[in-house]
Amino acid sequence: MPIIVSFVLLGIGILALVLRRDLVIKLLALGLINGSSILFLVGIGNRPSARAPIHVPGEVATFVDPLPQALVLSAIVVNFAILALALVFVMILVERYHTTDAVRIEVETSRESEEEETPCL
Amino acid sequence: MAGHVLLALVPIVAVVALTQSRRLSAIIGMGLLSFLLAAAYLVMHAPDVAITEATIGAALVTAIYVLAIRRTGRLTVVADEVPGLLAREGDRVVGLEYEILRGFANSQGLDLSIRFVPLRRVPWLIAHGEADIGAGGIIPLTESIDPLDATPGHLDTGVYAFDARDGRPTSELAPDYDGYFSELQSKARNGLLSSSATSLDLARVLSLSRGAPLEGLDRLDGRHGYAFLVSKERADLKRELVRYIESLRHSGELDRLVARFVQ
Amino acid sequence: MISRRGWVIGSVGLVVLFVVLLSFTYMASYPEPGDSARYLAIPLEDSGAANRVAGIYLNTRLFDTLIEILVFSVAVLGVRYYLSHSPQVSLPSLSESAVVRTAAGILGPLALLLSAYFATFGHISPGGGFAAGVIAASAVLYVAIAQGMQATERRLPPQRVATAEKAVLLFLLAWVFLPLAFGRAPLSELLPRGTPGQLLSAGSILPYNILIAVKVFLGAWLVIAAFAQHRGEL
Amino acid sequence: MPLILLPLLRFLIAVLSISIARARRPLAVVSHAVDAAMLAWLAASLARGTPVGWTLGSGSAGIGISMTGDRIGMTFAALAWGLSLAVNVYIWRDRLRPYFFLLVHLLVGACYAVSFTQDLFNAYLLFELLTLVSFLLVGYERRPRQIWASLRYLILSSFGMSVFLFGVGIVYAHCGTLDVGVLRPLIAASAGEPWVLLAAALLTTGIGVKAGVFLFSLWLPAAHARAMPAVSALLSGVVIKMGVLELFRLADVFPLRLPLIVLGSITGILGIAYAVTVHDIKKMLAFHTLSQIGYVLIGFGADTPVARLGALTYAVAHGLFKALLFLSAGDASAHVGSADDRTLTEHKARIPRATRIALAVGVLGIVGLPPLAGFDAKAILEDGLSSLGPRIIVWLLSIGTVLSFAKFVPFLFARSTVRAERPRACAYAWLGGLIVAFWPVSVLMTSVPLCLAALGGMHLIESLGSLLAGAGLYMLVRRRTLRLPQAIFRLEESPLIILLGFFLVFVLLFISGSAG
Repeated sequence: MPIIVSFVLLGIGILALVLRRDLVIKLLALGLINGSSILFLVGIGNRPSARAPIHVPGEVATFVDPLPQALVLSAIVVNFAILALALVFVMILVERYHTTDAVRIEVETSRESEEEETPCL
Repeated sequence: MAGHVLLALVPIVAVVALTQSRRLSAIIGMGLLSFLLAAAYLVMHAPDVAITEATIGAALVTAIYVLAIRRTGRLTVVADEVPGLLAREGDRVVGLEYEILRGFANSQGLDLSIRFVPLRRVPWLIAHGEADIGAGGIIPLTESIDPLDATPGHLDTGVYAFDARDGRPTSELAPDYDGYFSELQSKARNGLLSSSATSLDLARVLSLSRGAPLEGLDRLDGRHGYAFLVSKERADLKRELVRYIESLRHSGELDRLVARFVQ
Repeated sequence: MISRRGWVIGSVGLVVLFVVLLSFTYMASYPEPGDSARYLAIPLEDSGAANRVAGIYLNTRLFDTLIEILVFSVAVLGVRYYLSHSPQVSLPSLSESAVVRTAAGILGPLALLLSAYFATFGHISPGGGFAAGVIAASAVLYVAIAQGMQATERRLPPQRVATAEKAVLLFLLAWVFLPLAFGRAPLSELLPRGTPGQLLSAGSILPYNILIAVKVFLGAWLVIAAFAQHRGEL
Repeated sequence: MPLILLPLLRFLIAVLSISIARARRPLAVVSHAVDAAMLAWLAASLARGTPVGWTLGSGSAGIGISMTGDRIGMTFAALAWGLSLAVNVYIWRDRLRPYFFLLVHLLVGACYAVSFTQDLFNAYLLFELLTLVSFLLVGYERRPRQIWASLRYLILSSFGMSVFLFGVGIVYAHCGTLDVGVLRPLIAASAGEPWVLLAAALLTTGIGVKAGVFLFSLWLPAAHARAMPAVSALLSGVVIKMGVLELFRLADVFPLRLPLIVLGSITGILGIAYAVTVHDIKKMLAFHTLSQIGYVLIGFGADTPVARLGALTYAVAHGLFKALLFLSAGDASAHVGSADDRTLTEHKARIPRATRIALAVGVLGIVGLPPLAGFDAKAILEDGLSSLGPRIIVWLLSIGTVLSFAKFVPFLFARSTVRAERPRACAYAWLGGLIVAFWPVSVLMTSVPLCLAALGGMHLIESLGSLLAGAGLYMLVRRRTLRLPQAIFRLEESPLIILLGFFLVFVLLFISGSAG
């Protein structure tokens, strides 16, 4: 179940990334794509009848696989880092072009010639 | 079971969130999705991941998005500093025009941001779309100064001019002040005010004359009023702003504000 | 040129095909759950952390965590570098209403408490340094909502916070290199493992958690403060 | 131990150079010296036949992160060191913030770690670090076009790395380990199973986005062309190579033979086609990064030991001359004020002499004039190709390279009125020297008989033949203008093209799986 959901989320994310023109929405879609890979990793470690991988003294139990969980912790932080930086760049672009429409920014950037290009702010 | 329900909800929330046309709704939707995922991780025996996802994915990321695009937009005001109208006091901004603009921004659901710039830069910034409204002791001589539009005055004032120079009539130069208010202040202290400004309005004269008496100033004839500047292309913004000021005047709030800040 | 409609249909078709292919191929050879739990075969005493995730995160795969912290630091630096050039917005105050302010005033200390718990008990219960740091940063955000951004920034000046952040990062790296002085490879464990489940156990995981919490707290606060100061006109 | 010390020391120096800004130049000197010593020690133990290994965490295989100083890793780490030295010399007198040095050191440290790491997830994290650092480096000057190119790069890379992570997850779900060395027998045992196909296709797609493979890395031309020259040199020279290296590692585990050859051919041919049609020389160099990656992939896909060694050698050779070309082209366009080849020809006197010599050496290296780097590496690679198809493609690529670089000839000969700055000239001398004297270097990387065979008469004739053919073709087509579709480079289309590439890889894997 989590596996299939993660694939579906990946699909939704890609579609939004492709079809929505607003850069902020594109970033949200990217966040969803990254989140889907995290759900997938947690999903493969999951076992229905197992317990969270934290030992309680005196108890014996089967645990779910802790490794994907540990990997995912790093992945979440990396995704946050990417998102924060991407958002900063979007803000800079907005200050310059007064739009978040990716298509319009594309047109504007290709219109500007290298010579008259000035550093942003 | 609870896990399955949570997981089934996630794609639905994702589709709803990503098809929103308002960015804020989309962001809040994705924040909600992160919380759902965190809950699902908890059910899937991954408490560490759930905590991290809830704190970073849901809280921190959403906070940063919202900070980056707080509310739906921003009302950018460029202004010269004038005590009583719009001036910094410590880390706050106070004054009559500030109160008007803040109320206006609130009524429009916009977020107010004020940039202090020299007065002569104000018209240029508005005309080039760098800011929405110009404020800070602006006294338009006519109602429209192409490509800008002025609102009807919200407070009557007087204009004082130094003796004419260069043979030009002083009234033409009336709105041309130079630099920040602090610059004027230091010039006034050194008695050099007339070299940088050709004319001054009542609010500036009052606050400058506290330091040293101002000499050589003549009051100009005619009615003058403080107003806001907007771009001609923003007719809707002007209409809303005028309507807001009118409503303030009708309710008597404007008089109260004037009494509080100017007299 | 392809019409907008054809474009939408084409991309939806492609993506649906992708998802279906992914699901079917994955299901065609469904892995036996439990095949993979090799890590559980390692005795608990290897890292000494009752929380196995923390044991992997900060012992077996410490190098990963180090890189992750570097990624985070680079992001903090990048955010500050790029935003330092965009115009500052003078914010009168973040607070909206008295209710919000009071709630924020109460939530702030609570969040700090929770953060301290997560950092110190990360090796025996869920939590860990990263979440702790982020929670602490959000606690400061609550304080900022209650008392205004300027007041908070005066108490935690970004310049000094940035210096402290670098210092903590250096300290963390120094800790990583410390085993070298004892003739062991960097990143290896020096402290005794102790009894799993007790507060003072699991070797370096506890100090790492606290260091990471401080580091992440400072970094996350810098990011939040930078975004609050220079909000884009989106 | 030096394996882990190499990246860790770089990370430490990165943080130190931003904490103590004044010490950043001495720190750079020290770090290069120490790295050189450690690399030499590692190379010596590799030459003795016992590659150094290092494992974090407990001993049993497949648990914890392990690193190996094998031939592939050593080659790429040495390349990273050489280019890092060149770039640090190049920017010696530039007024850059400590922040820039931090990024460069982090980039090099991450490259070392990617070179040695055997762990798939560790590679994922290192690639994300590389992505972030190069993203910030591309946008360093904050020009709007840089920012936009850089943002597209970040979004597509991040998307690609998520796809990679899916692949990592599938591998882990079935094998319970992420160590490439441990995975190899496990995957060989279950060859042809659906999950192997899926994992291989996902991992290849994800890495393809970082490795400069045409269908996947469509962000590359803009990002590499618009960055500062020093940054472009590093990105084209080593960062792309890290993706290639990871593809090599994957090809060791998964049956990627056919996909690599096909992707290599597509990358090479389309890269050349776009390179021929642009006038902006920096953009042209960026497209050539793609075309040259084509050679490397074909070589590695050919799956003979000699071709693999050739691919490795070519990757190093390409790193050297592409870095030299980016550095000198950036300098030239800074002096002239434009990167358009026609403007450069018009104002060619403004290009310093050292820069023009560097450009000439780089061009001769890339077009494969004997006995420079390009010729030598290409000859070793061709010796390893067993079938005719790849040989023909390699030959076509050589002609195409000559054809596109013929644009450079008009501004290479002039009487300069300006002198190059000394640090720049030193960097050129270091890279150019390596390119000219590449033969001994390639002996170190491969073996004496192979390198002697590369100097054979057939190769000489072939290389001169392709030079003549390319030059002749240039005479024929230079008046024509040709516009290729530019829409594929947009942010909207790129993810879909990546998906198409995924399908292609999947189908190719399926074909080669059922055929074998």
